[in-house]
Amino acid sequence: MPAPSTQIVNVRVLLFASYADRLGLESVRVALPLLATVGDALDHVRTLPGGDQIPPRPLCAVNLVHAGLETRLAEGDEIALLPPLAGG
Amino acid sequence: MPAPSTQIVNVRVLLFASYADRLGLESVRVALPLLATVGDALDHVRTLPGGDQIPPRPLCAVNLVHAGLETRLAEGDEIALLPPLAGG
Amino acid sequence: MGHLTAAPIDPAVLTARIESPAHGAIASFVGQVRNHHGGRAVGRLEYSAYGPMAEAECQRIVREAEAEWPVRVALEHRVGGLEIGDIAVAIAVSAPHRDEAFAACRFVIEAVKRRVPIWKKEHYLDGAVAWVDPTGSPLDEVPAS
Amino acid sequence: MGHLTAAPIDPAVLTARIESPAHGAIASFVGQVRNHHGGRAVGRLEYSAYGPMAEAECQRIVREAEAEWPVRVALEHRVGGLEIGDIAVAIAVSAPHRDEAFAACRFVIEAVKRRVPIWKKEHYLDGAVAWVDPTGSPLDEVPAS
Repeated sequence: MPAPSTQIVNVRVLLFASYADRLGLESVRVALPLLATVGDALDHVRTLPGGDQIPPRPLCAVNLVHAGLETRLAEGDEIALLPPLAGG
Repeated sequence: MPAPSTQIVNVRVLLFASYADRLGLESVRVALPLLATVGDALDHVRTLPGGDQIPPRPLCAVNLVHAGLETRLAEGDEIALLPPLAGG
Repeated sequence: MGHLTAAPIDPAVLTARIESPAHGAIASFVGQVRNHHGGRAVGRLEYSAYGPMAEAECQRIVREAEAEWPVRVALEHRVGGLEIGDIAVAIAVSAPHRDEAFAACRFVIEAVKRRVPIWKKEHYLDGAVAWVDPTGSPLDEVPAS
Repeated sequence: MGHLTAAPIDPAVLTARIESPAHGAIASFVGQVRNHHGGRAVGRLEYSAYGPMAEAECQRIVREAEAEWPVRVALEHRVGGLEIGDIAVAIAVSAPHRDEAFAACRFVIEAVKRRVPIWKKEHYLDGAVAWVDPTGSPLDEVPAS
């Protein structure tokens, strides 16, 4: 049986603009089971106070690249939940 | 029978760029019969020395506006024979 | 890097960066802060960004354009507080011919809007403030107090 | 009038002329003298025009664009002698939104090329001189003596 530490991925979830305002925070550390996805990290954030204001399928990124909810996470990944973009 | 002067339209034909170079002139005064067209003025210019180098259907203008060969001329009109445009 | 800037953008500086004696065509786009949005008078606005990703995404967009067309591309997006008439984004594209310059310029602004993580908070003259959602109405409006 | 100029063109001056606090988008096009044409090294060139008609046609083109889209258009075309890199034509278009700005800017440059009576004489580095015919090859080439 592998050591418990190998069963977990520690990631950071960043929140921006309206999402950061809704939850009152810009960054959350989350520990997820091995093989967890962006969707799993999102599900966790949506359980936080104000998290229900984040839509079920927001724009997401992993390590500075746009990524779908099915994207598998690795130790140390930086996940970003992106409100509707309004640059340009 | 009307006076001869009413039977004639006096126009000026302007030549530019390669056309002016070919004929060695920039402007010709032409007297044409009443009801003459741009095409008639062109036919006259093409009989001048070097005039055969002007194509049979060049771009033309009358009084600063693009015009077809069939355009009827009036006394004092300024006709322009325009080589292929190369602005921009 | 350097696609994001907190300082005023000068389109002439971008153009100078991409000029070339072999390139006859330069197409440019500038986005400025308008004095209205959705029928409401805007006083000023703030752009915030996910900085590292916005820089990376801008760089990817420029590289994609330069791979697709024979062009040189300069792109800057302002962040922080802006007033009416300030330049929010500027793009300059040089190419041998205008078709490529226009196509690449259009590609870049569309990609910036769709892909670069930047957000806009509008401050209306009536005192209200809202995050702008180009896909719908303003989000999370805080009414004038 | 004033769409034709013998002085160097400054795109920033054109942009300043059409900016508006209600217009969020500015699309621009600049045509510059390239150092080659048809595989040949160009040293300099001369633009000559049928001045009064070129002015009138530029004005008609600007009015057509401003009638077709909610835009403001500035247009200048240089005449006389130009060196490599000099600006031959510049167009700046402001609009509430980018679709209109791009569409009108493209319309104006296409119309200028198709309708404005201006001609270009290229002086090649090998000493030859030719009137340029965009519909075919250079016309009336005078070989290097």
